[in-house]
Amino acid sequence: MLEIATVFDFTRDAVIFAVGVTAVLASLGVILCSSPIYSALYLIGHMICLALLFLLYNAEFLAVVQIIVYAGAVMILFLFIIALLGGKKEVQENSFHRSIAITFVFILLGELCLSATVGPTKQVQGEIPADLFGTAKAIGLELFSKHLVAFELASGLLLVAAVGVICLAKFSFAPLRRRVR
Amino acid sequence: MLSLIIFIPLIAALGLLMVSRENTAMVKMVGVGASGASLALSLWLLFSFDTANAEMQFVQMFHWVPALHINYLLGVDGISLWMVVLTAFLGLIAVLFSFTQKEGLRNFVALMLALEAGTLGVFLALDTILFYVFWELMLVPTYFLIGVWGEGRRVYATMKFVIYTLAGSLLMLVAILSLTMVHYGATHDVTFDLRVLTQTHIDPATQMWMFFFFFVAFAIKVPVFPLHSWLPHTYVACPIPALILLTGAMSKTGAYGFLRFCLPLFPEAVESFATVIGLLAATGMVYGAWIAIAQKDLKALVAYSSISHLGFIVIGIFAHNGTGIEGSVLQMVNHGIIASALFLIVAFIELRMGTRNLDELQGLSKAMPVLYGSFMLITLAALGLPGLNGFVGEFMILMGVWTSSMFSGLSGLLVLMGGLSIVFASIYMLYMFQGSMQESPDNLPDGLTDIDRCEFKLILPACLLIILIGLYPKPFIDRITPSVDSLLHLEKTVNLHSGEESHH
Amino acid sequence: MGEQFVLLISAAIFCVGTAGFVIRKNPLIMFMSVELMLNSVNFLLVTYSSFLNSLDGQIFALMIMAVAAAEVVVGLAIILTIFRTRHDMDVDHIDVLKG
Amino acid sequence: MFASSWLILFFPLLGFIGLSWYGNRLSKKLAGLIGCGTVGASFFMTLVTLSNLLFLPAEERVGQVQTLYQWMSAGSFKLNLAILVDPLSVFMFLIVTGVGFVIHVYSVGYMHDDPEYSRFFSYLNLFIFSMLLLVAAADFFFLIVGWALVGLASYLLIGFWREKTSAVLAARKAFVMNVIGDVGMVIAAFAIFESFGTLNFVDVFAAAPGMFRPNDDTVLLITLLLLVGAFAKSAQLPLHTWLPDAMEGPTPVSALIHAATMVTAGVYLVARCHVLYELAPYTMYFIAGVGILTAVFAGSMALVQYDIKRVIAYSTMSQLGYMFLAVGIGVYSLGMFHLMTHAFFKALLFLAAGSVIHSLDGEQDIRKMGGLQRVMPLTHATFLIGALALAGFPLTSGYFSKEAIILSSYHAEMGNFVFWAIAVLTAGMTAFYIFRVYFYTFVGGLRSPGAHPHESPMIMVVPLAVLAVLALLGGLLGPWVDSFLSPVFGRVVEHHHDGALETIALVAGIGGIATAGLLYMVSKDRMDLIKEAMAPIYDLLFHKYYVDEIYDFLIVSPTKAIGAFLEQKAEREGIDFVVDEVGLQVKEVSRGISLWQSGKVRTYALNMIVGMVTILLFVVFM
Repeated sequence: MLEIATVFDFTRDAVIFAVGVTAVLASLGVILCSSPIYSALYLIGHMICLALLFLLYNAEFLAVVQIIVYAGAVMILFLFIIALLGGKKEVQENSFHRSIAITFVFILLGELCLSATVGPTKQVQGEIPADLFGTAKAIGLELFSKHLVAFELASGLLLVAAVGVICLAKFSFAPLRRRVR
Repeated sequence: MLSLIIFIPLIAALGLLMVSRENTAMVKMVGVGASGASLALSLWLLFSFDTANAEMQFVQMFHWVPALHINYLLGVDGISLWMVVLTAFLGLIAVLFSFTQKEGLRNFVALMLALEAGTLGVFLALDTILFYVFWELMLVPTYFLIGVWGEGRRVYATMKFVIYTLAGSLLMLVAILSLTMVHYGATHDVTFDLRVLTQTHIDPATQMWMFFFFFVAFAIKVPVFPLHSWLPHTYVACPIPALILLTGAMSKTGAYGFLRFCLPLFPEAVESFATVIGLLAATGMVYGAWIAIAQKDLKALVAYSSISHLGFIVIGIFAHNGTGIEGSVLQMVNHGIIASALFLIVAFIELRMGTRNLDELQGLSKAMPVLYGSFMLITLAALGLPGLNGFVGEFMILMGVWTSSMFSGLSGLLVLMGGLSIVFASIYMLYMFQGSMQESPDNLPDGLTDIDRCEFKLILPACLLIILIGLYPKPFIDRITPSVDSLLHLEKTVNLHSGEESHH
Repeated sequence: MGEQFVLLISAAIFCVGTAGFVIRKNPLIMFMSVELMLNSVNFLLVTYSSFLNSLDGQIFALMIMAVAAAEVVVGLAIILTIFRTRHDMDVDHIDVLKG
Repeated sequence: MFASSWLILFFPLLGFIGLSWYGNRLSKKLAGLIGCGTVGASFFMTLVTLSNLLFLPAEERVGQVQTLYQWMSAGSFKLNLAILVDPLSVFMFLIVTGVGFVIHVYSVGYMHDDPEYSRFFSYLNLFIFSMLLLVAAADFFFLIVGWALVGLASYLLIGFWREKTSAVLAARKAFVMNVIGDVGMVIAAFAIFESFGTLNFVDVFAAAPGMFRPNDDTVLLITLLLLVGAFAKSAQLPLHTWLPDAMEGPTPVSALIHAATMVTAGVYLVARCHVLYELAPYTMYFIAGVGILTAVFAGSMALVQYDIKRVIAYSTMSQLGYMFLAVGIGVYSLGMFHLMTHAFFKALLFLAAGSVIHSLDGEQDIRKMGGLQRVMPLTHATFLIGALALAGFPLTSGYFSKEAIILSSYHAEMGNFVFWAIAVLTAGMTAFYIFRVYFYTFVGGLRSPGAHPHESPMIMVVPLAVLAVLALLGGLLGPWVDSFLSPVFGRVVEHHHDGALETIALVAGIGGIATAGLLYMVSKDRMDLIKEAMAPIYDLLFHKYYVDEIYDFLIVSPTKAIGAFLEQKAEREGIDFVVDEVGLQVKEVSRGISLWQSGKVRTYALNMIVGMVTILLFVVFM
């Protein structure tokens, strides 16, 4: 809501700041842990942080979805796979590739930050009643009117994904061989 | 009417795909029916054509892509008239002859019909985009005809042919689009109608590169001298029925393109490039003939002789005067008839003797008197014997070159090169004819038979036309003359001023 | 907190995800990094939807979640299949598409 | 009045079409009848036309053009199919159809045993038609058409025995040589069209004097280009090599085409275009020079040959040289007169030789003949008459025509002493070689034990007799020819009388005969001595000055070699190679680029990031 962004509210800001920083730290945890199981746990933490942030930014429905879908379903799937494949630690070596990658990621970060300071974006006047904003009802109204096609397409996508997974997982494949020229 | 000429073969080609493979009787019927109907319609066109009218006749137009003003626009004038009749004529002969094909007859005939339709479309289209579509449509059946039914290094030949042609035609597409842009810049009117575009004034610098793009596309198809290297491979690999259409009709599309696009659209560029092109064409004439002398393979010999003869056509076009261009158009018809008849004869010989190598052929005339007679007639026409059709065209072309003002003083040299190639033509054609037909007949295989009635019927129309055009070319030339005249006296009227203002 | 903070957080998470994808060799962790990137974008969409008072952002985020879910499922299945055939978890060893 | 003149051309054409289409189904008798009948009818029509022409007063006998139909009109180039009836063309009609008819009749006997009898007659008829078209044409275009068609007929007839390799090669050689000439003529036609805007004889000749000053570049170019055609057809230096080889054809062919009619077309052409040539005196000198050179050159080669037909063929070349000399020095009607007498006696010689060959089953080597005067009295008599006429023995036809030319070569406006001296020398040679052949063939004992010579049938002897009469008495027509042709040439040749020169020429001729008689009859052993003494010259002459070898070395082999070279180097390893190499290089480069496709996911990702960073750099800082 417009007022929220303009009215000074120290407690809320402090909470947002804390949760945001935690999310970043958790994400760092994801990529720095050598064992996938820890990464997965950090990711769950990150998801929860994000869900909290969603709540703080008036997106109750999405927050719930985030918890249920991501932290729930997706992460459980990750954990299953890790359990299945074994959480082997990987050996990290300081390679040329690694340093280049990190350099470029930092440049990217710098650029993103720079672009964030470009200036105020133009504000658009919304048309949803304030009290309804972010609730499941509002989202539902929006989703089933304006974005119906996208919604149906998403459902189709999920269906295809389900079928694809069954196909991938059910049949066994011969070991891949290097292509012979 | 014009649409029917194109689409009867095309639809028949598609329809053939629904006929069972084994049902050869049906395949033959559809093939002959479609190409025959096309020929009948084109003959009807020939007789109802208004000789005195230089405009496009029988124009048909539908909106095709209205948003871009691309129209389905067909029309025929004195130049394309003969090309259409020639293509339809050769189409029927080629389809009839393709029945000798042993394998995959149905697909073969279907592809032949599609090739015929594409070629006819090129000759009839007046919309540049439509022209381009048909231009590419010719390529697809050719690709399969050579690639699947060819002989020798057919894959190599096909690749070379297709890549060569595509490279040229893509350049042409660029030029086609920018041509419309130029017209749009002058009039704020999007059109792909060739009749309108020819009126557009294009400033000389732009003309140069546009002309060059068009020229390369057409020069590859003809082919003009340094761009010819696909031709020997393709012709040698190509199955003879397809070759009849390829050499008889398709190679004429390039020359036709010169007439339809290069001359009227870019007069200044033509003027500045004519000398170079004339030299290239003349070089090609001598070069092809010279190499033909060294050939042992009959098919390769005729292929190289085609390079030589097509050089004549190009040089006549760029002589840019009435005699030269009319001679070229007539020579296109002549070469279509002669070259395809020669290939037919090569095929007859190969069918019987199992070889095309001159060293292994000798004294066939003893066993094949009818073939001997027709072969002799066609040989004589090919080497330009006066009184037969080849001479009329070559005489007019060289006369046009001699009197042309386009070649900046080199006319004499070009005519001399033409004369040299005629001398060479007599040498290699006689090598071919005498080497295979005459001398001792001792080593002939038993049971060698003359061409049968059906084969004779295939070759007879060509022989008759050779004599007819040689004896009385007037009716042929009369239909060409008005269109050529209007082509030569075209005026660039559209927005000359806005064209000039854009310089400021 | 204002837009600046949101953008910074989002950028940071995105870059962390990127870095993770590039430097890690375990396909599972690479996948998690992709999730991080997606989440950072989701976060941005949601916050801006709130700033701009328009639900479109949230709808978009919802779609992304759906796609991400599908993607994860398929991706994990692929990883599983690869592991079953090659018994190897190092992506650098999987270079069948090499030119 | 001359509307029916078309029939002259029409009959042989009809005969050709009929015989070539139905030939196989006709009996030999019928085929021969058609072959001769059409030419006979044509001869009859010529006589009708001639009488029509003679009824006209002399000043109206110029250029009657009969148009058949408009042949084509393209751009500024318009052309009618038309014939020109004037004294010159009618004169040629007479020779072509007259001599042609006699030779046709002779062929009925000569070719009687040939399986492809009707094909022979169809070709002969085609030849007659083409030759008539050549002389009847009213413009340069149809002149060229006829020109090339006689070349075709000559090709067909030389190669008539198509299973004989030498005949096939000779036919090809003749055709290619003639095509070279045709090309020259075609280019000349272009130049004429460019200057005059028309190809019509009448218009061109009317406009030419007002258009050019003497020896203008253009008129020199035109006349020289026309000469290329004339020299090729008339076997003048350096385009002569095909004529001796052309003797591979049946003998009537040699008589008709390579002696009496076709080879004289060059002379006819110069006479026809005399208006142009008179504007180009340089070319005239050139013609006269080439003519006299060819005369002595061919005459010297004929001295040592042993093939009876070849000797006569070289003699033809030599006599054609005389004709060119005549037209070159401006005495056209003398050239045409010699053309006529030559047609008579040379056809006679060939036919008589053919009769000999026929009776000896195809033997052509004079060393294997001899003593035939006893078994073939009629042939012997006619051959003797022909030989005397050729040698210029007084009161035969050759005497009148040749003597007049030799005299004019000194006395005419453009004549000089050199021309005269060479002409006399050649006359001596001529007499020598023809009587050498005569003595070898008819006198002495039989030298071929296996042969059974016999006199030829009447159908061959009667034509010989007719020609013999003409060869004997044709000389009396001289004044008539001159006055008949004067409307065309615009003047009458002035006659000179110079006792000394005439005597010298006469003595040269008789001396030649006497020498031959001395060498070959009286003292045969001296001959070998002379041969040895003159060995290098003898070799040179016997090998025909090595011209064939020189041509082979300079033109034929290089042409073939360059053809093979172009195919291998320019085509395969040049253009083709370059084109293929473009394709291969593209393939190579793309293979190199494909190595970037490392297959490592993380590298791809890194590449994406690098790309993204770069793009963002632009977005942020620009």
